[in-house]
Amino acid sequence: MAMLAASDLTFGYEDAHILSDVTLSADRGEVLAIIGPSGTGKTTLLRLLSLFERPDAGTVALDGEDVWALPAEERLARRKRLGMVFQDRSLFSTTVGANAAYGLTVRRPWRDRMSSWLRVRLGLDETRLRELFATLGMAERVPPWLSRLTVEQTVPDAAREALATVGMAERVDQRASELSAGEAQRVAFARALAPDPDALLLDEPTSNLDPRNTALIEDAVGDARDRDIAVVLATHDMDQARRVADRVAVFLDGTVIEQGATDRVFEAPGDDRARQFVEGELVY
Amino acid sequence: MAMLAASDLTFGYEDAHILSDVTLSADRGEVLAIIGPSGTGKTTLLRLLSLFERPDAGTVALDGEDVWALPAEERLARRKRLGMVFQDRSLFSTTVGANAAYGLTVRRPWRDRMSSWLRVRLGLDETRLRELFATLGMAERVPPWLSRLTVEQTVPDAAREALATVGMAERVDQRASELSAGEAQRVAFARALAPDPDALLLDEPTSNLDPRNTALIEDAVGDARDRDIAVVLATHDMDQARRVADRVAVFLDGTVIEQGATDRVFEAPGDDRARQFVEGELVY
Amino acid sequence: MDTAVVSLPALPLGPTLVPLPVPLQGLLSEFSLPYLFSVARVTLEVSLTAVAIATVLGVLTALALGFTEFPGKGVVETVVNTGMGFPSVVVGLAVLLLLSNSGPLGTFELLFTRRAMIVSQIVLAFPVITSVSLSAIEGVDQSLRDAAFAAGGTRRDVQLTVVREARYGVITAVLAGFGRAVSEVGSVLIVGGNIAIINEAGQRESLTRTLTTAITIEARKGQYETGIALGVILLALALGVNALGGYVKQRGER
Amino acid sequence: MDTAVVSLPALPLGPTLVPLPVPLQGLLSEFSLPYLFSVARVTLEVSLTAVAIATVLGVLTALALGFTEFPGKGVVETVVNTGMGFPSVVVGLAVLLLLSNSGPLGTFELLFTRRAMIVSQIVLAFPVITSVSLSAIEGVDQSLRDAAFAAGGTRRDVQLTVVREARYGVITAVLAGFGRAVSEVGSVLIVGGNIAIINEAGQRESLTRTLTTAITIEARKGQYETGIALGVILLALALGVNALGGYVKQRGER
Amino acid sequence: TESLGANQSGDDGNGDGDGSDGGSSDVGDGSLVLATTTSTYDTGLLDALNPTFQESFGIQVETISQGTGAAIQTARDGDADVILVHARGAEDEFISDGVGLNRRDVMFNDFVVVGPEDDPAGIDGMGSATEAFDTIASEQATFLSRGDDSGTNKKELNIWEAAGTEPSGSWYQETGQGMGATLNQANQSPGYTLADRGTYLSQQDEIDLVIHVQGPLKDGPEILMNPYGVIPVNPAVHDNVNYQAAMAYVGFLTSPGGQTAIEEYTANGQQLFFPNALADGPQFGQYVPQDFDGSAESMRRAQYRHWVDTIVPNDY
Ligand SMILES: Nc1ncnc2c1ncn2[C@@H]1O[C@H](COP(=O)(O)OP(=O)(O)OP(=O)(O)O)[C@@H](O)[C@H]1O
Ligand SMILES: Nc1ncnc2c1ncn2[C@@H]1O[C@H](COP(=O)(O)OP(=O)(O)OP(=O)(O)O)[C@@H](O)[C@H]1O
Ligand SMILES: [Mg+2]
Ligand SMILES: [Mg+2]
Repeated sequence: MAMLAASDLTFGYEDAHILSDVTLSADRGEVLAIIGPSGTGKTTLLRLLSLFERPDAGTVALDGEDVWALPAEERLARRKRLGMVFQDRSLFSTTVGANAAYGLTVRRPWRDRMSSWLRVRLGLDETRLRELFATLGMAERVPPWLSRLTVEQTVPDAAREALATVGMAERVDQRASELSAGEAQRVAFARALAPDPDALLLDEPTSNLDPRNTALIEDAVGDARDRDIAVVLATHDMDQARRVADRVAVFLDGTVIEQGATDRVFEAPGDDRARQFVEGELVY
Repeated sequence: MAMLAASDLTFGYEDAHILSDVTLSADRGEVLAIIGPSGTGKTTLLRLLSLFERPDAGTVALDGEDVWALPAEERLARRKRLGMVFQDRSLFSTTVGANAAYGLTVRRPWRDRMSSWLRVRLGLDETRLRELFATLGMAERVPPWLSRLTVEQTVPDAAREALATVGMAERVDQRASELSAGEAQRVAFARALAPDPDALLLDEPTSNLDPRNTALIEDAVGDARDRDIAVVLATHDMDQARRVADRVAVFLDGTVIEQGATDRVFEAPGDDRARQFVEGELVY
Repeated sequence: MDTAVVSLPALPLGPTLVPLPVPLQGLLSEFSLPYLFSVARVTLEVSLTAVAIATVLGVLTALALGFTEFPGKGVVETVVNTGMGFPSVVVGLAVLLLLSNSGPLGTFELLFTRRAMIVSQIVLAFPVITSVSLSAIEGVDQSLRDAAFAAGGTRRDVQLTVVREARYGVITAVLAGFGRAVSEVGSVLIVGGNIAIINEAGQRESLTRTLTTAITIEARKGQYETGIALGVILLALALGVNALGGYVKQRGER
Repeated sequence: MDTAVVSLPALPLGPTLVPLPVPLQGLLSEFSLPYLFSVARVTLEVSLTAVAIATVLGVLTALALGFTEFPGKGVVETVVNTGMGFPSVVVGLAVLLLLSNSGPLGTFELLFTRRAMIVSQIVLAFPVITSVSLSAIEGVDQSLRDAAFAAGGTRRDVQLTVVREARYGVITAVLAGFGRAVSEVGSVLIVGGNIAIINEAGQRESLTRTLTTAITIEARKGQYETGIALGVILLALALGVNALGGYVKQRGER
Repeated sequence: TESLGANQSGDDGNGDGDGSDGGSSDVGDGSLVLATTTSTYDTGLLDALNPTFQESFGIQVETISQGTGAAIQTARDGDADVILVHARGAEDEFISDGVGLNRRDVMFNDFVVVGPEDDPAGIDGMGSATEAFDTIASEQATFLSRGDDSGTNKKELNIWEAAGTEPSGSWYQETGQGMGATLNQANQSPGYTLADRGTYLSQQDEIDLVIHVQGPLKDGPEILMNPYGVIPVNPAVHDNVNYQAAMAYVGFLTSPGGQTAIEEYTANGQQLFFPNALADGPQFGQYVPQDFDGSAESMRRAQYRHWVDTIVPNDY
């Protein structure tokens, strides 16, 4: 059963109809590329797949479960298994490390988070607190949860690893607002990757990257596929789609005009407009 | 003499040194492409060329004049001859039309702008005002500037034309915040193009565009060159550089490691790291 | 059945709900309609004028602060923020000492006039409008300032654009300043003198009496209900002004 | 040379500059230091407690409003904005009617206590904190909310992140609320009663007297300079609180 | 010996004569700024009096009701033309400083000791205010003091002094507010307080306090008397004041018409103020300091003796 599946999705904003009858799916260990001209609805589709918007009609299913039929908390639990990278990188105004760690942080229980926040803010850790209790003559009354304090780091290992994957390991302490566009894009990718999601939704993740950094990201996508993650990749770069995608869906005017194995779509597209598009001729 | 010229530019932020000894120039009717890995200082260079930042050392010259040696008003006058498109599109939260017209608006004298603002806000135009004066029995006291009122449109023709160039003519009245990434990028391009500048500074203007829309922009760049505009184009797309640039400068770690005619740089780069970069092998 | 009828008046809500019309009756017997109008007119005239002037000054100051970096900036911001806690009585006293006949500006004979009230309300509204506008202006993305600058905008154009982008916050600032001005009583009491006269027609008419100072008279007399009724009228006026602000805000969204 | 010496005292600035030390002397003779401290302590205790509570309520309300769209939202926002113009005297009267012996909450004997003052200051600070926070929260880019949501954040996480991003504005909101609370006099006078006692040590001590209400006494007495001197002390306290706010703001920048 | 009269203030800048500056020569011009205490304004008395004055003189009266201290300060600063207050000590100082002149008695009423109906200290019906205060202090019953240096507050402190008690403890609470607010507060607390009869009567409907010790109007002790005076501001000190209008106002208040209007003014069905500007016998002096004690002699002789006592050096 497909990890991520959309069937007969229809969606529009107040005064604009965007998507009609979109049916597609991505399985675990599969990369699905979404290609199509600018403004055709790729981003909108990814927003629907990552449960930002509720479809006007049709279903979004994770592992076969219609998510919008689930109660809210269930849906939240499902949503935590997804990772999404936006086209406009949108980093939080904090450090690179905290950005990369964000997804991990919000997945932790509140008590943990608060204790860790306090620890970082007040500069407290186990040793210090034990000393404090000892000074107060209450060494034996140290609460049991104290030992958990030191386990944590300001930036967890998983976040550091994700940053290393995109070549930004050295920049953990830099402010995110000081990054170049390409650097920010890589951090945003690391942020989605760090919690090790079951599915990755990538909206043109290499749009601001040079060939070498593009290759880094593409390698990471390949690794993700090998770790049995389902990847949906919206891209305007035909070559990239060819390189990394197992299957391709071609969008035009908010609907899928062609869908299939990558080679087939590029070599022998069934739809004429799809052929025009992949050959770069389509005029609209 | 070169329209835009940087010589021995050195620049850094408080705690980070970014550019060292950058010397390059773009002539009227010439497209200079800046290529280089992510975070190497391309955007920073464009900010210096468009007079956002003052160099720590070295000069930025327009038509041979060192701009930072000029008094502030003179510099402003020079700056109005430049058009810049940012990597992060940054549209104003208003309509597409008003965004495209922005550069034209700020180039108009204040009296004009205010009368036009009033006219649009209050729904006044010449006919209406003439009627009003007539009703008040002061038909002959109509001020002479009244006839100028009707000449203006909410969105001037130049802005509409620029929008048409990038295929966004139909969207003048849409709110900019509702655009897709690629659409916004095209509007930002139109905004820079509309005032018909002497030089265009483009920071990865097609990063979010599919091949067909990329071609639209590249054609517009070609047209600009034919109209004797100097174009500086930062791009991570080697093919794009090959397609549109007359000359190419390769950046690495904030300095120019290779510079010359496009063919020469791509076919026979003098610098080894430049060769590695254009062939997509450079590891950093 | 009988018990039910009997128990109804014992509802705890009864006594709190019933008195409402009484103060309004009292209000209308004590405050003739023309008098009430004159008090409301003075209130609006003083507060709106003060806020208009404070808005111009405050937004310009906020822009000046938001567009420059200098070593003591944090200190200046703290001082402006502190100004939001300027007690109105003190402002009143300071303005009084300035405008009094024995003060440096005594020759202008401004004490106990609406102009004096406007001056002190400007002093009160200015820091609020400046602080809140400044935080709105600082909230506008640097990239938008850059875009305005890149499009050939002068410093003034960039500032105008930033204010446009921050309009929601700037309007909130103006409304907060208006709230501060229209609700305060300490300074207008002192520098305005809370004067009402009996005019030619034998009608009482406000010269420098605002709704808030009229309320304090009632409070002083123990006429709490009348005071609250006047307060409701004041809030109705304020609601009108705020609705206008909300409308502007909404139109601005376009 | 002689003429120059003679003309100096005639400088118009002379009389305004000279009196400054005099009221301070008067202040210290009239206000014993322990008394002054007790008044300052009551001022800070009441205002800081009220602002702390109003901040929690206000920011939560702002988040609730900033994160939902519903038909009457504009109306609710207008009402909250109007609340910034709530005259403190009216708030005082309303709280008085509630807490008075004959009022619905009379049994709690809260009238003329610091708790009552805190209640009325909460009412005053709440709309200011809500409005200004709301405008800061609305100013946070939608894309950042989306990013927090996309990273698996619950509604609460997203709200927390938005408050973090809007911290500059939220702190301004809190400082504006503090300014409103610490500077107001109308309501604390009515519900607190401005009570000072002579304690066993024969020292005057504040029970419900704040700096602002102490200032009004001076104003009533015509002791304008002493009033202004007390105002300066109040501003010094407010400056301290604001400097703390500025520090938090700055640390938050990291 | 103390120096008398307005001429002792060394105002050398005002040599050009008093009150004769162009604008104020016509009584019918402009307006009159009256600074007064809250008790005259909040009782509604002035609203009843002033229209008649306006009608006959064509002068608009702008009334500023403040505390007595602030009213006198306003006049001292030259921001008011005339004051109507009740604090003899401060009034005398105002006059001896040369800022006010031509004081006239206008009316009087008295102070009363009010408190909760159940009278926890048990002072009801006492004929002596000092005794009542003493009892309150020893019972530690809540007492609310104005604590604002107003006429009422000064009177209260006099009584404590006369009673030989220095009040302290949490039962003795200073409100620092006006009479109306203090009465309300005493009503809520509940507690005792000293009030002027006028304010008490006008507020009687809103509060549950009752009079426990009457003032001299109802056979109470003399210490509780409360006289009001009107004083114009000296135009030689503040040349901007409208002296003509101020004097016209003094004349109006002390005229038979004005006095009758005061007499006829009632609140809650009771007379609040008793006019005393007109005497049955001849009245030659206009200003008599409060410590003047000549009630038994004829006014003219008494005054002459007072002058001799105070002006002529002892060793003459
Ligand atoms: N305000 C700042 N303070 C410190 N460092 C900064 C600041 N702004 C940018 N930088 C750093 O300067 C370097 C160059 O940035 P720049 O944006 O010029 O790169 P770029 O070549 O445009 O990269 P990209 O291709 O990713 O857009 C980056 O490493 C970035 O982190
Ligand atoms: N809030 C909105 N209200 C109305 N229309 C919207 C809104 N958001 C997006 N649209 C429109 O929906 C269409 C699809 O947008 P979307 O962002 O999905 O395109 P896209 O395929 O991702 O394009 P690109 O390649 O340029 O990113 C666009 O034409 C856009 O103008
Ligand atoms: Mg998109
Ligand atoms: Mg860049």
